[in-house]
Parts: sequence; C-alpha cells; structure tokens
Amino acid sequence: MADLRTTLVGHTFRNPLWLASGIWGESGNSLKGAWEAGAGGVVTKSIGSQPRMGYPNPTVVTYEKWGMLNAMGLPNPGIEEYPQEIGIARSAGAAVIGSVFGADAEEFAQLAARMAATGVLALELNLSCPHAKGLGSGIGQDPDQVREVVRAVKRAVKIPVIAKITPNHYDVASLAQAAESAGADAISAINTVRALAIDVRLRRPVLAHGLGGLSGPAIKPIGLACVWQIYERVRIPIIGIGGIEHADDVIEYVLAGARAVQLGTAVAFRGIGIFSGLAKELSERLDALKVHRLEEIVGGAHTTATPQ
Amino acid sequence: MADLRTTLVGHTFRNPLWLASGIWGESGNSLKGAWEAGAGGVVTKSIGSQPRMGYPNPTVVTYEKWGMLNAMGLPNPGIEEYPQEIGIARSAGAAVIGSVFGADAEEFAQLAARMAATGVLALELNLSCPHAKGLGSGIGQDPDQVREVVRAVKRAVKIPVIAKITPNHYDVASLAQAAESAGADAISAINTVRALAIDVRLRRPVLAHGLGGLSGPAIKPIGLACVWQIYERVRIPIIGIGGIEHADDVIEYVLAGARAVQLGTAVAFRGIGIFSGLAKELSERLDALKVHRLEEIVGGAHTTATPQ
Amino acid sequence: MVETPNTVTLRFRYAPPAGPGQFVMIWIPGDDELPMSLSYTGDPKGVTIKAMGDTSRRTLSLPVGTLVGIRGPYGNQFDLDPRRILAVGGGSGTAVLAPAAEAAAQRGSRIVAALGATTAPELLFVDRMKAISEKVEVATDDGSRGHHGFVTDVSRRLLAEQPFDAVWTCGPEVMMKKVISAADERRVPVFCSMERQMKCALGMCDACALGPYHVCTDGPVFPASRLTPIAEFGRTKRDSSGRRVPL
Amino acid sequence: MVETPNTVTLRFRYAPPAGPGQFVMIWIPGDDELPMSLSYTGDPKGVTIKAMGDTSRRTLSLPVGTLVGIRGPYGNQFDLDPRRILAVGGGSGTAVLAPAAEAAAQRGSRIVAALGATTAPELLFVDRMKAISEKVEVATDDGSRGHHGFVTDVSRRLLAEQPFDAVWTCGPEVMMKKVISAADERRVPVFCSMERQMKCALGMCDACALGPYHVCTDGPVFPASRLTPIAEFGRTKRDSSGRRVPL
Ligand SMILES: Cc1cc2nc3c(=O)[nH]c(=O)nc-3n(C[C@H](O)[C@H](O)[C@H](O)COP(=O)(O)OP(=O)(O)OC[C@H]3O[C@@H](n4cnc5c(N)ncnc54)[C@H](O)[C@@H]3O)c2cc1C
Ligand SMILES: Cc1cc2nc3c(=O)[nH]c(=O)nc-3n(C[C@H](O)[C@H](O)[C@H](O)COP(=O)(O)OP(=O)(O)OC[C@H]3O[C@@H](n4cnc5c(N)ncnc54)[C@H](O)[C@@H]3O)c2cc1C
Ligand SMILES: Cc1cc2nc3c(=O)[nH]c(=O)nc-3n(C[C@H](O)[C@H](O)[C@H](O)COP(=O)(O)O)c2cc1C
Ligand SMILES: Cc1cc2nc3c(=O)[nH]c(=O)nc-3n(C[C@H](O)[C@H](O)[C@H](O)COP(=O)(O)O)c2cc1C
Ligand code: FES
Ligand code: FES
Repeated sequence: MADLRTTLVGHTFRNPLWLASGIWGESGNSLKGAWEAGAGGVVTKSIGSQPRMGYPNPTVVTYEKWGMLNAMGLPNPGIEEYPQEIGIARSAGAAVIGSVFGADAEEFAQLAARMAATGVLALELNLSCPHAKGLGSGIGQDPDQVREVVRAVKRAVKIPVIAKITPNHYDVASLAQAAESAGADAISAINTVRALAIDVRLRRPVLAHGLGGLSGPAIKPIGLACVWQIYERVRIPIIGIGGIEHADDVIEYVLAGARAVQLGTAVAFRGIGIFSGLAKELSERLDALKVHRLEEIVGGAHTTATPQ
Repeated sequence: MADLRTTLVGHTFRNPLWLASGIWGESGNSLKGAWEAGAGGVVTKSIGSQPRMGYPNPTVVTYEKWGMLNAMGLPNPGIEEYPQEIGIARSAGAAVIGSVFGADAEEFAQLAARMAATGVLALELNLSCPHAKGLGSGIGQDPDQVREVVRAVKRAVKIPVIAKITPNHYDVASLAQAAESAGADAISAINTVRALAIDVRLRRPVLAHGLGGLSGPAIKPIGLACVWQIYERVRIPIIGIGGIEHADDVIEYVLAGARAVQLGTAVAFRGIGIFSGLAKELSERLDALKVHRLEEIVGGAHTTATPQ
Repeated sequence: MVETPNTVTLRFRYAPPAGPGQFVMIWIPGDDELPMSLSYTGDPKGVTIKAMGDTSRRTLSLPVGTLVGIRGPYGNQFDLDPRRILAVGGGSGTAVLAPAAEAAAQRGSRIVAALGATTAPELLFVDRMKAISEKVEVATDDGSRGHHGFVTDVSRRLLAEQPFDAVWTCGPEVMMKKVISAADERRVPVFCSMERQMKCALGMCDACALGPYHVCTDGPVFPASRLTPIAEFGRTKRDSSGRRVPL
Repeated sequence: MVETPNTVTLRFRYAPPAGPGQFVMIWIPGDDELPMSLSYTGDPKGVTIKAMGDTSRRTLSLPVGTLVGIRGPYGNQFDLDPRRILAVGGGSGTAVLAPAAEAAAQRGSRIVAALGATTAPELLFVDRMKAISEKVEVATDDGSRGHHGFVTDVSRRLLAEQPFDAVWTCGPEVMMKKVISAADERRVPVFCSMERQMKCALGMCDACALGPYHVCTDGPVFPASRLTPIAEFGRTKRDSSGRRVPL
C-alpha cells in the first residue's frame, strides 16, 4: 500500500485529502464528522469578525455531474462564537486548519490571532472569495495587498499561514509569489471561478446574489493550470483545490505540484464517504503506478515536460 | 416563428449564431460550409502576419460531454495567403468577420488594414489567446494596451471592429471599457479559459504546449458572468461566446446582454448541423417563452435582477 | 388551494419521482428559496405552506400561475413497513404526514392520527387523514375543536389505548420531544420529520447541521433514537450565520 | 513487429470498438501525435507505421513497452457490402485495406488485391492478403518482385479481366487518381482512404480540410465521386499552418 502521508505546514497529515473550506465546516460536529470519515485535514468555514447571515437563497445551482455554482455570501457565526465549534473538532483529534477572511490587513491580523488562539494547527487566509463585495476579493487580486495581509498575519501569529489564491486573475503565480515573499508557509489554490446562471423563464439570475462561484469537475483543468504555474514560481508547498473526485484527479494535482489537496463539491456529489473511499482508491492507484510514497511525485510532471 | 435576426456592427445577421474563430475557419471552403449549414455569421481563424505552424500535437484533449482543452498555438496560413480563402467564403455570400492577432498595436493595425481589404464585413481582434506567448495574451490583460491596439486599428480601417476579451482577468469589464473608449464597435467574450491536463501514467501534460484553453459547456457559466459584467459597463453590443450548445444557452447569453453568440466546441461535439438545428430550436423556444424578436430580450435579465 | 386561514397548498407538475417524507426547495423569484415537504408526492405534486415569516407569508398571496423554481426532491423517506402507525402532527407538520400515511394505508397499514393546532380553523388535512385512518383525533390550544390542550396529551392516551409498531411525528420540537417520551414508555419507535435552516440541500454547506447530521441529506426523517442524544434537539437551532440560537 | 525494413506494426489493447477504415491518434510522448489507420481492428488492435518523417521514424525504434497515448477511433469505415472487391494498396496504404478486406471476406465477399511498393522488401501484408483473397498481384518500382512498374498498371489489367462491384484504394494520391480513372472506364465505384494533416481529429480545427470536407470526420474513406470534383485532390495538401502546398 502506497504511503499517503504528506508533510507540510509543520505537520504530517495521515493523507493528503483535506476538507475544503465552506463544506461541512460551519459546525464543530461536522468538522469532527469529516475527520472521522477519513479526511487528512479539515479546513473550517471562513470566519469573519462578526456573524454574517450570508445571501438569501437560492445560494446554489447544480450542473448535473460536472459542477456547481454557489453564492453563499460567507455566512459564518463570527469569531466570537466559533471557538466552541473548533473545540468540538479538536477534541476528536482532528487536524484543523482555521480559515479567516477580512476586509483589510488589520482585520485579517486580528482574526488570525483569535483563530490561532483556538489551537488550530494552521491558518488559511481566504484571499479569494469571488462574490463577497469588498471582502477579500479586492485584496486577493492585488499582489501588493496580498503581501501586506500575509505580512500582518505573520506578525500576529506563530502558527503556519496558508494563503488561498483566487483563479480569477491573469497571473495567479504573481499572487502566490507575493504571499511567499511576505512569509506565507503554503499556498492553496483555487477558490471558485466567477460564474453566472440565468433562468430563461424567469429572466433573472438564479442565485439571489447574481454572480456566483463555479466549483466541481469543470474547474479541475483550471485549478491544475493554476497549481502548475504557481509551482514554477514559488518554493513553499501548494495545496491543490478544484474539482477533485477521483484518484487520478489527486495524482494530477500532485504531479502539477500539490503536496496536499482539498475536496469541496465532491462531498456534495459523492457524500462524506468520499474521504475513505478516495484514500483507498488513491493508494491502489499509486501501487499500480509503482509509486511508493505520494510525496515522491510532487511536481513530477514538471521535470518531464517538453520545454516550450 | 420568432424573429432571430440581429443587427450589430452595421449589419443585419439572419440569425445570432456565428461560427467562432478557430473552428472550421482556416479554409475558405469550411467557412463557406458553415455558412451554408446555417451560421448567421462566420469568423475566420485568427490570422497573423506570417504563416504559423502552431504547436505540435497533441493539441486537443476532450472531457466527455462537458468540455475540451486545446493549445493549437494559432496555426494560420498568414495574411499573405489568406485572402484567397476569404474569397471562397464571400463568393458563397457568407457574412465573414475577419479575426486577426498581432504582437503590438502596429502589427494589429497593419493586419487589420490588409484583412479589411479582403472585403470582410467586420474585424475581430483576438486580444485573448491564453496560450501563445507574447502574442496577444500580454496585450489582452492590460486595459491600456487594449485601448492602444483598438485605437490603432480604428485609425487603420473603416469597417467595424470587435474586441475579443479574455476571461483570465479579475475585471473583464475594465478590458471591455478600454476597448469601447478607443472606439470598438462591439465586444466579444469569451475566449478559452487557461487550463491544464496531466497524464498520470506518463507524468506529463497531455498537450505538447503544456497549458491550454478550456472551452465547451463547462465554461458557459464563466462566459455568462463575463458578458453580464461587461453589459453593466459598456453600451456597445456584446457577442457572447463559451459553451453554447442549446437554445437555452443562447437565451441565457442574450438575457445576460449578448446581441449575438458564437459557437466553437459545439461544432465538434454536435457537428456542423448544429447551426440549422439550433436556429430551429431557438425559434421554437422563443415562441414558447412568448418572445417575438430575439432582440427584445437583449440584457433582459438585468432589469429584473435583485439589486445587491 | 387555501387549507386554513394561514396555510395554502401549491400544486405543480414536476417530473422527478418523490417519496413521502422528502422535500423540495421552492424558489419564489426575487424573494427567497425555502425547503418544503411534499404534501402530495404523486402527480401533480404539492407543498403546503404555512405563513411563518416574511417569505412564507408572501407565498400565500402569490397570484395563480406565478412561476416558481423547484429543485429536488431531497432527503430520505418514511419507512412504510410498520403495520400499525400513529401519526402525530402539529400545525403544518401534518403536511408531510398525510402523504406518508396515505402511502402506508395503501400498502395495508392501519393508521391512527392525532392532529393539533392553535385553533380549529388552523387544523390541517383532517378530512384527508380521516379518509385513510382508523381513527383521527384532534386537539386545539384554545379548545375550539377536539381536545382542549396539546396534541401530545392525545397521543399519550392513544399509545395507552392500543399497540403501535411506529409513531410518526412532525411539528414543533418540544412537541416531538413529548411524543418521544410517551412512546418510549411503551417502547414504540418514533420517527421525526425535522426542520432546520437550509441553503444547499446537498449536504455540503452545513446550514442544516444538527449534531453530527445534516437534516437535508441524513434526514429530514430521523429515528428518535438518533435525536435524543443530541444536546441541540428541542433546544437550539442555528440561524443563517450558523450561530446556535434557542428554538 | 517489424513488417518491412521501413514499417513496423504496434499492437495494443484498447477497448473502444473500431471498424475497418477508422484511425486512431497515436501520441508518442515528448514527440508528436499522429493519425494512424488501424491495421488490426480486433483485440489487440494494431497500427502499422511507415518511416516517413521524423516522428514516424522515431516510432520505429521505440522500445517494447513504451507507453503511448491513444485516442479514437475516429472517422468512417469501409462499406463491406460489395460482393466483388478489388483492393489496390500503395506502400503503407495496404495497412488499412488489410483489415477491411478480411472483414469483407469473412462476410463472404470475394477479394482480389493489387499491392505495390518501391521494392520487394517494402511490400506490406502480402501473405495476410493472400490468406483471404482469390488472387493477390504485386508490383514494385524496381521490378524486384511481381510486375516491374506501378501497381496502377496491375489494377487496370485486373479491372479488365473480371467484373468488380467496388475498388478500395489507399496510397499516394497520384496513384489513387490513376486507379479511379481506370475504374471509371469500367463504371466501378472507387473508395479512397485519404490522408491529410491532422490535429484535433474532431472536425473542428480545419487542419484536415479537403475541399468542403474534413478528412477526420467526413472520411477518411471517400467515394471517388466526391473527390474528383475537388481541385486539391491529387494536387495540393495543407501544411501545419493551413497553407496550400503541393503534394
Ligand atoms: C425539511 C423541511 C421541510 C419543511 N416543510 C414545510 C412545510 O411543509 N410547510 C411549511 O409551512 N413549512 C415547512 N418548512 C419550514 C419552511 O421551510 C420555512 O422555514 C417557514 O416557511 C418559514 O420561512 P419564512 O422565510 O417565511 O420565515 P422566516 O423569516 O425564516 O422566520 C419568521 C419567524 O418564524 C419563525 N419560524 C420560522 N420557521 C419556523 C419553524 N419551522 N418553526 C417555528 N418557528 C419558525 C422564525 O423563528 C421567525 O420568528 C420546512 C422546513 C424544512 C427544513
Ligand atoms: C487518416 C490517416 C491515416 C494514416 N494512416 C497511416 C498508417 O496506417 N500508416 C502510416 O505509416 N502512416 C499513416 N498516416 C500518415 C501518418 O499520420 C504521418 O503523416 C506519417 O507517419 C508521417 O509523419 P511524420 O511526422 O513522421 O512525418 P513529417 O515530419 O510530417 O513528414 C516527413 C516527410 O514525409 C512526407 N510525408 C509525410 N506524410 C506523408 C504521406 N502521408 N504521404 C507522402 N508523404 C508524406 C512529408 O511531406 C515530409 O516530406 C495516416 C494519416 C492519416 C491522415
Ligand atoms: C458551498 C461552498 C462554500 C464555500 N465556502 C468557502 C469559504 O467559506 N471559504 C473559502 O475559502 N472557500 C470556500 N469555498 C470554496 C472551496 O473551498 C473550494 O475552493 C472550491 O469549491 C473548489 O473546490 P471543489 O471543486 O472541490 O468544490 C466554498 C465552496 C462551496 C461550493
Ligand atoms: C480548437 C480551437 C481553436 C481556437 N482558435 C481560436 C483562434 O484562432 N482565435 C480566437 O479568437 N479564438 C479561438 N478559439 C476560441 C473560440 O473562438 C471560443 O472563444 C472558445 O472556444 C469558447 O467557445 P466554445 O465553448 O463555444 O468553444 C479556439 C477554440 C478552439 C476550441
Ligand atoms: S442545507 Fe446545506 S448541508 Fe444541508
Ligand atoms: S483534424 Fe481538426 S478538423 Fe480534422
């Protein structure tokens, strides 16, 4: 059986399959459930300074088999109430990564400090939500602001910091480089891709918020391109996200440069059993490919690539 | 039967379904074929100053049902030889739009003048090819350069000019605004989305070029978001592109703000018969929705949208 | 169709097959999208909506023919195997019990029903339940019809009077908790149709988290044995932000 | 398997069903991806590659077990209905005729074959064709085996000797043009397996445009009646840039 363990942000994860932020991550019991279902790590819902109700419904549109559109609007109980949820997850022994979002470097730093105090093993900065106006999206598009936020957070906390990058940019690697230069310990990519669905009978966008974010299998090729480009320009570990459902999806991300991956939409499409199922599938597939340790092949597609 | 005619760039097209650039557009006979199969307009392959062989194969990867990845590398016979192909298409009465790509404003202007001389009814500037290094991609990401290119082209030609916008940007509407301010007569959006596929057994990107561009159904929600955002910020007509296969796809784009649309990948997935088939389907669907003229509903989803 | 002064049933043609207990997401364009149990699972399907907050209230005054969006059905179904079923409905909770009771009766089960409401005009589906039940008893808070008091009292009595293989209940959680304790004394298993705030209905967004479960995919029908260990049950729910708030 | 000094056959397991006439795209990682007609359409499938340019030459020296990528099969198939078939193959063109002739013979058609090459060792699949044909005649440019001269001379003679319902041919276009004119005199319909530069193989990129057709989806097998009106046929092809260049 291939060794699925992966080490990054100062921790050895039992497998590279993490629960992505925003999925099963609002309540501590759900984080615990995902951990017990076999996730290698669990990322919390992105938490802000104040409770946020999020956008009204409809907040989700599904495309049969290949994707999903959502505009939740970052609902979250706020940092005041959230530590009790993390407590539940940690008491089950879960490897918890705390996700936060803020409007500027200062708010990010304050939130990060409070989140770090809950005992999470690392932070993920949501620099990339494509549909919350003024919340993270502006910041996440500008390398200078990314640098500023990461630097402020790094000053405020001792635990490792992961910068989560938006795909809605012409040069995602420049954002990752900015984060690295400010001391980020890892990059995660990608968040959802800006998208829209219209109901032709009602002549209006389906989501209450109008624009939303695309996730699921359709964005896998986009996420892979981002990870590939980031891997060519930064040295810190990368966590690949976007459309992962099968063992080969994970291996593609790892070959593109990811040291771990996160699953979001697949949890809705295939259920929480996906973590144990996919770990098994992955291990078998690596055996068939004669790979003994997942970590061996991180970035492995770069060395053989035709230079162009 | 609903009236499918649509007027833009100084021409009334018999229907809004155009052949997208790069599909069936390298040879005059194919352009003619697409016109005879019922396309409302046909856009040529993007033509450059010199013949270009494009990238080696593999140049295409297909995802069953929902998409396709390509990195052709802008193969084209060059502006010297191409007029004979346009001649074949025009002699069949086709409404031909000539697509060109260049490395800077000057090259664009020169090409545009030569393309205009072939008698095409409008130009489309490919400001957006995501995988040809230094050719259009850098230009297309920067509003200032977009403005400069469009301005130079507008000075060089009398026929209408369409600026084709990349989706690989955080603010596509700013690119469209730049084009409009420089005198563009219409915007077309989107080109393919930067993406990658890796072969896990061979541990290398499948496409010879590495990165490619995603097209097909999976990018429809992305294209719709771009058209939506552009419509809110420019007054010139928009031509919607990306993942169109069915009547409702067309209507979604029109409601988002498009006055015409282009079809690419669907021609590969459903054959050239898609033009007549879709025109019929569209007309029937509009009847069912009690829309008499397609043009009535351009941008129609904006007026009913929940203001946020 | 108006069922009570505060409750209407919307009927619609919607092809995907559904079973009793399942719910759909009903989108009132420009307003909100709400989870609603199917009160009719055949063709046409139907939902029965009670005016609670702003959206549900506005739903009651939608002109006939208004286009609404529907997705689903989602969630699990009532197990129709028990032979002798006691259905205890509080308020609009009867909406989901009615199609389940009909389906079970059709398969030969015997149904006894206890239906409660604040006042007589608000009693839902009494005739519909009578048509397929051995016995239907009602209770109103104001005594305007049937037992003066809670439907839980009635159900306790019915449980004492005759043996049941299962109790089905839907209504306020305090009510369902009382039903459970009465049934526990007789060792009759209880199945509750639960409600929580819902957004995705796909078991993803966590809006409907209830202890270790998601009501949208693990429920809405839960055996009471899974609910009673959960501290939140009958005490707190979560608001749209995910904060725990009292029920 | 080495077939001639300049030709090898690669066999591989590849599940999607394929018919005689169809081709696959063979990806030699790090090199190129080439269209290749299936010379074996059963299991394992096979392609027979002749050294022409750089990639095909390198293909000949791939170590056994090298992983190659395969997509397809693409394109149309030979119609196997004709009862009396003359197969005229030039060089590696025989690769696609062999499985088609086998399939037709299996269904009871009678096959006569005329195979040509520059020199005797380059003759392809002579024994394979003999196994299923009534008669196999060969021609070499240097006279090292069979008729000294063109296979077109042989086929003209065979057409004169006996009646045929169809002629199948694959080889250089000038050769196929001659076969067509000989068959036209006898009013025998000809089907040509065509080659053009290919990229997408999906009828999209226009690389394989031949008059109004795309060889990848409208072909590769064309009735001669569709080809002869095309000015390009036998005269020009397109290079990778889409420019028309002499054949
Ligand atoms: C699986 C499921 C099935 C459902 N089936 C039905 C159904 O068949 N018929 C039906 O009428 N409703 C049903 N509901 C409830 C429905 O989805 C809404 O919650 C309800 O209509 C109120 O929505 P609103 O937006 O109008 O109220 P809101 O604006 O959300 O709330 C207004 C006020 O009502 C209170 N309130 C809201 N919902 C409830 C509740 N369920 N119990 C007690 N107080 C409440 C709130 O606390 C608040 O004070 C179901 C819910 C779920 C999760
Ligand atoms: C549908 C289809 C089926 C095919 N089936 C087979 C097959 O079964 N077996 C096989 O060996 N090849 C077949 N080919 C041809 C094959 O795809 C390549 O074109 C050929 O192997 C040369 O590739 P290359 O890259 O090595 O040569 P290139 O580098 O492309 O060309 C090298 C030189 O050879 C010349 N040349 C290339 N191809 C041809 C040709 N077809 N005829 C004449 N001159 C040529 C070129 O003009 C050039 O001078 C088929 C092509 C098509 C379109
Ligand atoms: C319903 C939903 C809610 C999400 N919420 C968050 C969030 O709060 N913070 C965040 O960083 N990403 C959020 N995301 C993005 C995911 O973490 C992930 O980046 C994205 O969905 C792509 O992965 P997938 O294709 O596996 O779903 C959310 C995604 C979905 C579908
Ligand atoms: C094989 C292929 C070649 C393309 N070549 C060009 C091109 O030369 N110029 C251009 O502007 N767009 C080109 N495109 C982009 C298309 O015109 C279109 O914008 C894109 O494919 C999205 O539309 P679709 O989803 O309908 O395919 C190409 C697309 C494909 C698939
Ligand atoms: S409503 Fe989203 S998880 Fe249940
Ligand atoms: S190879 Fe692309 S159209 Fe035929």
